Amino acid sequence: MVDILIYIATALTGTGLLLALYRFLKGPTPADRVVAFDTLTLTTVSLIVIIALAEGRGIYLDVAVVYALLSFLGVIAVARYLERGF
Amino acid sequence: MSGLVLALTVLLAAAMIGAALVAVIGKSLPIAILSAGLVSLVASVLFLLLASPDVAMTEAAIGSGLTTFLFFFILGRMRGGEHD
Amino acid sequence: MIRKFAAILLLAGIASIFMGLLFTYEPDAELNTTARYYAERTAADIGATNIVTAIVVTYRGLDTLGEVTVLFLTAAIVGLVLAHGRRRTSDKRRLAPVGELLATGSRFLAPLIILLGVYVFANGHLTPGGGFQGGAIIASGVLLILLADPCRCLSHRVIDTVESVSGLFYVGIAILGIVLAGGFLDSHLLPRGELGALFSAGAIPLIYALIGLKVGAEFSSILAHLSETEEL
Amino acid sequence: MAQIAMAAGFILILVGFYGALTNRNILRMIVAFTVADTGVNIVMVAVGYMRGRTAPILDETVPVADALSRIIDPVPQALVLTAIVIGMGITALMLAFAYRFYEKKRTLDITKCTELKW
Repeated sequence: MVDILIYIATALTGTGLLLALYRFLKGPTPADRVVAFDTLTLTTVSLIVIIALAEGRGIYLDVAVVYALLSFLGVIAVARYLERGF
Repeated sequence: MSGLVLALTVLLAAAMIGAALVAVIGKSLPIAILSAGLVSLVASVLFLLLASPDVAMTEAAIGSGLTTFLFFFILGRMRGGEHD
Repeated sequence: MIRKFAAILLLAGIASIFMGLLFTYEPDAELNTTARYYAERTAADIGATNIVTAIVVTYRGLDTLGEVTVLFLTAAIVGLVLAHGRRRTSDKRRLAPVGELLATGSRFLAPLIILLGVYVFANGHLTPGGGFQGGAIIASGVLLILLADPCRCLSHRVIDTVESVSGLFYVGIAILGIVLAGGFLDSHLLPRGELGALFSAGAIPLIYALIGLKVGAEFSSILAHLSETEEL
Repeated sequence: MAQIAMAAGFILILVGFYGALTNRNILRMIVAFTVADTGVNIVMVAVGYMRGRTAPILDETVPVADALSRIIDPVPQALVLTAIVIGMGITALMLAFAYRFYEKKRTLDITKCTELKW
């Protein structure tokens, strides 16, 4: 049962990764790509959690915590650059 | 589970190579920098799949956070230079 | 055009070497001798559950000391390169104002990020993470503070003091290891403790905390130097 | 699986070298170098991976007694840890030099740097 759930979750997350990647590669404006990047970081956090669940190692979750708390920094950097800040 | 891990590895490797190609031959410099950040991002998940959480955490904190940031800092200081 | 052709020719040569490496690669079925030593002896000898930490801090501690030194040199050279020719005339740079969201959010998030950094290097011997990761996370927190208020000049004196004091203590503990324990950077300075407890693994938590502070201060100093440059 | 990751790492190294060799903008060369850096790290971690084993961290799922048969080689991981941190330092250094170059020349084009050419 849990196995099936993990398979479904991985399929969904992988689809999300591919869709966001398509937008990142194609996206006409920089804003599109930045939003796609943000979506990709969030998808990555859920992928890390799924891997921790599939491998049965709870300690992998630390990596997800670090990502969840730091991932927005890159987006802020681009946003400040685009509005001619710094 | 091994089929799942294999499929995930192939997906991540393809995503990483695509992002690397954009980083190297893309037209716009900010997008290239962002793609390099994306390479680090995907690479850290790959490190986790390769059973090395220490390296994954380092790559998460340094590769995709601080390095991307340093590039945009410098790029913001040199407006106009990115078209050379 | 010739340039591109030459580059592709060179890369084809490198690629052929890589192909040879890739197709003759056979993964080991067993741990090699060094890894077996580490896997068998770490829990009993060092008392750390994270074997990578045991290698980085104790078994190959001298390498880590060298690495921290290289990082210090990098920070110093960045400061030297960027400080040259800096003008102090335009104190108030014209900048786009920081939004309300970023200003308030950073005041809320920066302490949390720094706390996470401390958690990561305090638990370096038990969970993934350690001094280098914790230091990078602390530097990210400093970065958020810098971003929210670009006109604020971070105090270089505080950063330099933290950096030198933690470096001095690191070398001091390493030399104490010669006197009180088995050798330079030996972690048996403090009692080994119970496997898996927060205060265990001898001096490893202490050394990793000092490394974390030092690395965080070095990264922060690089960031502060870069943020004080002027727009060209 | 280790082979796939290793192949991806090798391709990243090649892509990074290609970018560093053909681009003329310094910042683009630095970006290409970071890509190649990531590739090297992936190859090194993939060398240490072993099939069916898990991370070298002991806890209730990997007790001390069967650590020998359950964990992967920890030495490459310790090396890569070092390599990533130093890589970030080198990137910062290259960026600082790029800044100075732009301050002097007002351009990022490497072919405009002709002092030592003859």
